[in-house]
Amino acid sequence: MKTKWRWLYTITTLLMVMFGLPIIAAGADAPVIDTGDTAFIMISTALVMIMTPGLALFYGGMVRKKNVLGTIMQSFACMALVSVQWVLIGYTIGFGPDINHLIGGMQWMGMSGVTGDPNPLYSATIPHSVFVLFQLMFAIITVALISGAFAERMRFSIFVAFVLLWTTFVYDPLAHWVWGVDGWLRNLGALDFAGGTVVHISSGISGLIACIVLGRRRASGAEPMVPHNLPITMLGAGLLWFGWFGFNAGSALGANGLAASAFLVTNTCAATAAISWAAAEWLHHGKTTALGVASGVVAGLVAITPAAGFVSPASSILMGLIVGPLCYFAVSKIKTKLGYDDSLDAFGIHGVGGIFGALATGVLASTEINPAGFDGLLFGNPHQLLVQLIAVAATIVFASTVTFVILKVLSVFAPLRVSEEEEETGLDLTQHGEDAYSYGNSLSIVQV
Amino acid sequence: MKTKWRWLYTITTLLMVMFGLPIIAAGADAPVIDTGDTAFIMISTALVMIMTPGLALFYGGMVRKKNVLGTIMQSFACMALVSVQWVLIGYTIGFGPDINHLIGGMQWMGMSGVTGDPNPLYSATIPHSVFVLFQLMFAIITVALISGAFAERMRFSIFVAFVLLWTTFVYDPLAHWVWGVDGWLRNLGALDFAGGTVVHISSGISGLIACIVLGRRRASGAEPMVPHNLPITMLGAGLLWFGWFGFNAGSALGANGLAASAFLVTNTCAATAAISWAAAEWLHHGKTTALGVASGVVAGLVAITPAAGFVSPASSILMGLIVGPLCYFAVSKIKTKLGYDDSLDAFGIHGVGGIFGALATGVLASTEINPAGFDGLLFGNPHQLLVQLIAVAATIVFASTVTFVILKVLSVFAPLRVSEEEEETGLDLTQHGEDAYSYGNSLSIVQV
Amino acid sequence: MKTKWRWLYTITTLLMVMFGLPIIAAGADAPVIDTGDTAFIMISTALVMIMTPGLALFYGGMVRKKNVLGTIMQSFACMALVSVQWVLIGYTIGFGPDINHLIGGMQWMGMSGVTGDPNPLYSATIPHSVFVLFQLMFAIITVALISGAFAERMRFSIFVAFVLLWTTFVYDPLAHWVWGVDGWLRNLGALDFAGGTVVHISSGISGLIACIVLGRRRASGAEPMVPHNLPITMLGAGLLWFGWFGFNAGSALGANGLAASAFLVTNTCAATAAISWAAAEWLHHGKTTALGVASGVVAGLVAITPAAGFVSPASSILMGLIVGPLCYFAVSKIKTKLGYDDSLDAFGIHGVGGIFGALATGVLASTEINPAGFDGLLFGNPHQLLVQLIAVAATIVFASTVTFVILKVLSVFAPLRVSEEEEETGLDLTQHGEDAYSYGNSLSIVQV
Amino acid sequence: MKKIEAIIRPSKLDEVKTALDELGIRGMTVSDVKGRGLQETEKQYFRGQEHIIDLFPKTKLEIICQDNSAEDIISRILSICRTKKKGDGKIFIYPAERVIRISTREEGGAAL
Amino acid sequence: MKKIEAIIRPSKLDEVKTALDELGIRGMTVSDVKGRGLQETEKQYFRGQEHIIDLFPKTKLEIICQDNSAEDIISRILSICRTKKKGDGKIFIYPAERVIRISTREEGGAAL
Amino acid sequence: MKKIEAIIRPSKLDEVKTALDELGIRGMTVSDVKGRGLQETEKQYFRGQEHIIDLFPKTKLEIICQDNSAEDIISRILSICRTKKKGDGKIFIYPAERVIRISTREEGGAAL
Ligand SMILES: Nc1ncnc2c1ncn2[C@@H]1O[C@H](COP(=O)(O)OP(=O)(O)O)[C@@H](O)[C@H]1O
Ligand SMILES: Nc1ncnc2c1ncn2[C@@H]1O[C@H](COP(=O)(O)OP(=O)(O)O)[C@@H](O)[C@H]1O
Ligand SMILES: Nc1ncnc2c1ncn2[C@@H]1O[C@H](COP(=O)(O)OP(=O)(O)O)[C@@H](O)[C@H]1O
Repeated sequence: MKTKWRWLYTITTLLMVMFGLPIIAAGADAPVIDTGDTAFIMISTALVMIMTPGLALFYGGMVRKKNVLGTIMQSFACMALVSVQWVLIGYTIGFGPDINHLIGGMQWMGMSGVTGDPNPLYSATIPHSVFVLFQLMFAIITVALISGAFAERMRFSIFVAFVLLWTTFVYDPLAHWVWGVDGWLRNLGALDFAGGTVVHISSGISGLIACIVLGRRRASGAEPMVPHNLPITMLGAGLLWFGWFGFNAGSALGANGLAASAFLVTNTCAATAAISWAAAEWLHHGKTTALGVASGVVAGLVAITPAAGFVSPASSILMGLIVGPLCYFAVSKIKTKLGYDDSLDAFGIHGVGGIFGALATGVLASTEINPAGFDGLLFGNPHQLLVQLIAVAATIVFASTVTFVILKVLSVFAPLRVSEEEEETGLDLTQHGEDAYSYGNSLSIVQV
Repeated sequence: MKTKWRWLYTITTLLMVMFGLPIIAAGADAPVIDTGDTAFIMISTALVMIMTPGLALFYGGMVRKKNVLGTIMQSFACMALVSVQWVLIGYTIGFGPDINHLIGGMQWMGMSGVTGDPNPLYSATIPHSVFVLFQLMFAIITVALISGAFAERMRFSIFVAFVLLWTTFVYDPLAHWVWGVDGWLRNLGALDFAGGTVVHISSGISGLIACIVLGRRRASGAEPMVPHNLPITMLGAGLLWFGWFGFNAGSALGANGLAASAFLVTNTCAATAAISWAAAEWLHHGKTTALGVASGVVAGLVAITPAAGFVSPASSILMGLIVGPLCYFAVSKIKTKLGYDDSLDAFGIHGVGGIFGALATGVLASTEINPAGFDGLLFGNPHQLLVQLIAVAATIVFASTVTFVILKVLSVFAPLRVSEEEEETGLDLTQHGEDAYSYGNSLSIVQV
Repeated sequence: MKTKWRWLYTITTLLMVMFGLPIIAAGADAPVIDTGDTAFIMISTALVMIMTPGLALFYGGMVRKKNVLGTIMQSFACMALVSVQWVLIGYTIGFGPDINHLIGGMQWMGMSGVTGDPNPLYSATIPHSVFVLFQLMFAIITVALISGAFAERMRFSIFVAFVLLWTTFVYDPLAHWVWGVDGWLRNLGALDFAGGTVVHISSGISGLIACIVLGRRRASGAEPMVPHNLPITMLGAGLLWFGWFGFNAGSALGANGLAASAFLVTNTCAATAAISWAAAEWLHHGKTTALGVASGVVAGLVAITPAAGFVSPASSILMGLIVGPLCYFAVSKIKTKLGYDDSLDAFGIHGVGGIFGALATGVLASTEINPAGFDGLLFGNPHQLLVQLIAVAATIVFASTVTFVILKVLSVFAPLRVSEEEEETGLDLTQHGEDAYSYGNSLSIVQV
Repeated sequence: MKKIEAIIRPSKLDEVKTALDELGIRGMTVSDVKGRGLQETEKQYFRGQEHIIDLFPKTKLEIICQDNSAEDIISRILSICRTKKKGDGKIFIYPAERVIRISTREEGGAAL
Repeated sequence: MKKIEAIIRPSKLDEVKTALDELGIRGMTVSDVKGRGLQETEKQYFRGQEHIIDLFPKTKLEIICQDNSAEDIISRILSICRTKKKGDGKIFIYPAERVIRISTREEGGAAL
Repeated sequence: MKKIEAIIRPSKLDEVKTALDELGIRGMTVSDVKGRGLQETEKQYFRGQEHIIDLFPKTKLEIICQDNSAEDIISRILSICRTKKKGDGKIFIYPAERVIRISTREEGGAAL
């Protein structure tokens, strides 16, 4: 049967070539894997994966010595827990067949039906399982980002429960709204290239809620809470920058001009924001700090995330120039003023930078860069800014409400925070029975 | 001449297109490089390469401060030594034309005849030299893994000799048995996707033998031997996880659905094993440790290595659930019970996890995942488990015997261990004349 | 219009296939992106990018504790500053339409005209913007390398100015000379596969000039200047080695046999040089150090850089054998003898190794490896060595002169060095208002 | 003159510094030590091996002062560092014979 | 009261702790120091530059005790730490005037 | 016997070691401490939050010596460490009662 009609296919193909039609269109019902695209997205997946250990170092270096393992553990726990949750239900909630524009159906539960063939709904040239993996890495880092807000005080068992609930009830639905076929924000035309709303606003705002619900860290006297190891924070920032190329360029889902464009603006915005943050510090107190440059890099990467596939290099410079001082202002002034204890500035950088990026996308997006996108305000389409505003608002309302509910429910079962004494001793010892460093000549412990 | 007949080739090609035959088949005698596959394997090679520095950190963080450089040096020495040995003779011993199903011939000695064209025996779509490089990185990390077993006590000169002998007389033949064309275990039908036997069982069991031959570390009194820097151990675990994607997915030797499948089960098994190890600890003593999660990740990655291209996501979850507690039991109970001093648990994790993985492959392999493989016990083919058992047993017997002989021979020429005094002072100073850290205000040394 | 003539194009294409002509040639006016090549170069770009954070650690671990952030900041500042400079003017100065064989024109200023389509002048199968990004990463690390020469004493504001001036007036023109279409050294036939002259000689020699102009570090008494954290130096070396695969193999600008060849010799030369450096140390004072192995790796990578696409594995072994002892001699003997204070041996390794590599390329290059190159002295073409000598000499003269002028000009506006007191306190505190580590129980600071 | 040596909880250092500032006592030397007394041990685990911590991180404060200011200093330290739980620390007093300020070569009370 | 200050090899700390436990002496303060005496230097190399180590890592043990328990403590430390090789360390004894337990304000013998 | 305790700038340690070597004084114990006196504070910034450093890194040198060598040692230290700027440090002298060399059980002058 098959061979009998093969000639017809072949002739059609040849005719199509002759008439200059793209062959891929004809093959839409049987999409073919492109090895270059597949190589690119698999490696991009690995790059996004290494961002979470990078985040672990970035955050881990910023806390006090006694909490470094507790902080790193939160990132690793996200990697372990979300990897399993995603395969079981997370992916299908996010990307399964749409239900009411709100959530995906259970078709791909437990990876059933996910094969090495492409799923042309999302990516016609790479295996479906590669798409699953690529998206998984986004789910992991999103919930890991939140942990910066309540660093140095949450009980580990609560954290585990929080991660599972949050990724299921906040991340997965949000991913569906924005990226899922027939998700309502996608249908509305909201632009979010690589996760400004889904990843950064959602984690930033949830962090804010969580740090308010948990309350400030306790400090006897004026005990300062200063980074204990900035070199590993800098390394973490380097790994984040590195992995973010996979995050943003990979979001083109192919090794093409769009990916290249996203790559270019990602790097440019990160660099510009590092400079503009450092400049803001310098104007404020006369020094440019290493932590400031690292923070500026991250702020720039956050801001460009939703915009990466839609804006020009010039726009990315503009965004970088604004987001650096903006986030610096948020973490150095607003936080102190309002008095919440967003320990490592998950909200101040990811929340604020993410909101800015999502709105800036509504202004600076250009169909010249990406014909599949929309023009922004600057290119004559004020409507897009409105759409972005709606997406931002929806994300804020949804994420903060559900986060609040999750924490309140959890607090019924057990205290969210470690005790005062445990906080003084540190998470490493009290939550994990470990000491991060043993640099001394004289050891403090004896084997039993 | 060439041009004269070119038209024939062209017409044939066109005809073949017309008859729907895959061109690649026709070109079997002159295989064509696929840039996507090549890109994927070259980058995977880089990913596998970074695993060894990752291992250096993973191990380095676990030893006492005075031995950290000595430990890191062992991994770097493997990178330097095996890279040269491989190019000269290692590769051709492993993958050269078969001699008696036991060893490869000398055809590719010194890379003679290895070019940028594919070698269709192993990989028809990538340059032969890429295959050489990819396999090299496996050879490097395998011998580096062993160093965890006898950490903190081997003389560096002995280590150098050991590496060269072991990689030549254990690794290279084993690679031939399992992966070489006409290798006896390959002919037998043993499944080892990315190195369960060749890499993990061989290194684990050799480590066990070595640590017994060398004897326990000396400790005056109850001096505890605790990790001196767990954050770098966690970073090392992150880099291992990252690089393992190249290790396992890259073993598909192309950017295709099989690679994607291997990638997915690799990540899932690592994550599940992290959870199951942590759960085992928690049941045992009530805490989940960072080192435990990192160890679980590695155990999961080890277990899935032989199985990666053959099992489903569900199977990988099952494997992860088992291997975590299994290895935890090995390192926390069996080791203490039997009294060998496998310092960093090279055997407890790579040996035990590798054996489990190889056998589990015989149970859970499925031709639905990979038609080029075989079904396992669970899919109606008990024979496969027997084959896997033979492969495991052969590896154990061969690796342990040769390791024992190598060490005994070496001990004729020089002591294997550092002296008691050197052990107290530490490897860094006595073997390498260096101090890893100089954190104090007051320096201890004077320039001469 | 366009569609009207489409049939002609299609027929021509078909005819060409029939006549066996390579389509790519015909399509020169509309070159097609190869996804495999594009994937490879985008990821290679990321690999080269991570080299600079790697360098930050490599250098950062070698300085004293009080200067580690200052040192890391210099690398991060290069990433931020050069990223923006490149997009604005750097790229077009280097690769824009030739002006007098000396410099590129302003055509691509601010990325105008740089799109996702290939620029066949440099790379016909990848988006132009990918080429821009790949080259950017080279520009970043080159100027970052220099910072090793004057580590621990330059004022940060001067450093910022120096970076901007040096990259614009030294790097960008040099890149044009050697790699730009119609650059005079390129026209002359100078071989520099991945940057022996442009990257290593230029940075090494500029470092030498800079450290002489700035003068020695001040040390009260015999205060030794020893590495404060060698494990992060080793990690840095690992990341450099890892990223260098992107650097050298990526310079083939495609995922092909040439890239594979470059990859192979890169790894082999790095490994051999590590061994030969360690052997030199061992002969000299009886120990092989971790820092020595790391330094040997870097020396080997430097030496092979210009040669990577032109020499055989055997040649790379020879180069590695020589460059290790050569650079060891430079850093341990010549430096002490001549008395300049090249703090971290930017000249001793990159300058000396780069000069050696560039000349060795003139001896060992072979058209059998790369038909697009030339034969070297050993293969009967002594002329090539002369050309390489000219390239080396031109780079030395140009880079050292302009570096000298830049520093002298800057010193008119402000002192280049920190004050004696600041040097004693350290760069971290005086230049950046930060302390890298806070490991103690008792904190030294109070929040205001 | 006296040397007052107080072994305290690290978290109390800041408050003690402030309190002594109020007394006009600025000079002090601080170091990280580990110690044990009645404080109870805690456990650590490495790959299932149990260890007990029997030296706890403490901060050592050394203040050399005139005989007559000793009592004030001691009572300040006591009032701040006393949580009444084990592990609060100890204060030791030793005789001191001489003190010299290096920058000025001043001795005795003038050097404090 | 006396202050016993012993500078010992770090590797001996564990045994000393156990031995003193047996004497019923639990309170002690431990710190990392570097020191030199007769112990011979070792060499370090950084990129071919030779350095000599002339301060060795040591552990300082401070025990404040009643006059009459001093002798016991000293002889225990001596018997454990003495390997007869250079670098074994030193024991210094100083007078102490007062000791206060912060948690209870107890003084003197009761505070030990 | 005396115990000389000098709190000096870390950068002066090398010179002091050499100078004491010349005096034939080799035995010493060195440790890292932090301290404050008249030295002025510096500022640190973390994400815009200003902190002041009010404990500075110092090196503590402890030398136990015979009464009659004390003066020499002190004057050497003074002459090297004195830059006349705040932060030069202090020297404290305490009485010491006994000293024992562990390796030989020698006591007193023979043990130094
Ligand atoms: N006899 C002693 N000699 C020296 N230091 C001591 C002594 N007793 C206690 N310390 C120090 O005082 C610290 C606080 O002691 P702590 O645990 O509170 O016990 P206590 O309850 O006896 O005061 C200890 O950690 C130790 O550093
Ligand atoms: N005179 C001294 N004053 C202070 N500390 C000393 C003195 N002599 C020795 N020490 C300390 O005792 C430690 C052990 O000394 P050691 O090297 O064993 O020399 P010795 O053989 O003289 O005892 C030294 O490292 C140093 O910390
Ligand atoms: N009264 C004191 N008791 C203990 N240590 C002191 C005292 N005064 C000063 N120091 C120590 O001496 C160091 C040097 O003091 P410094 O800042 O030079 O002040 P001064 O100018 O008073 O000498 C301080 O950092 C501190 O460690």
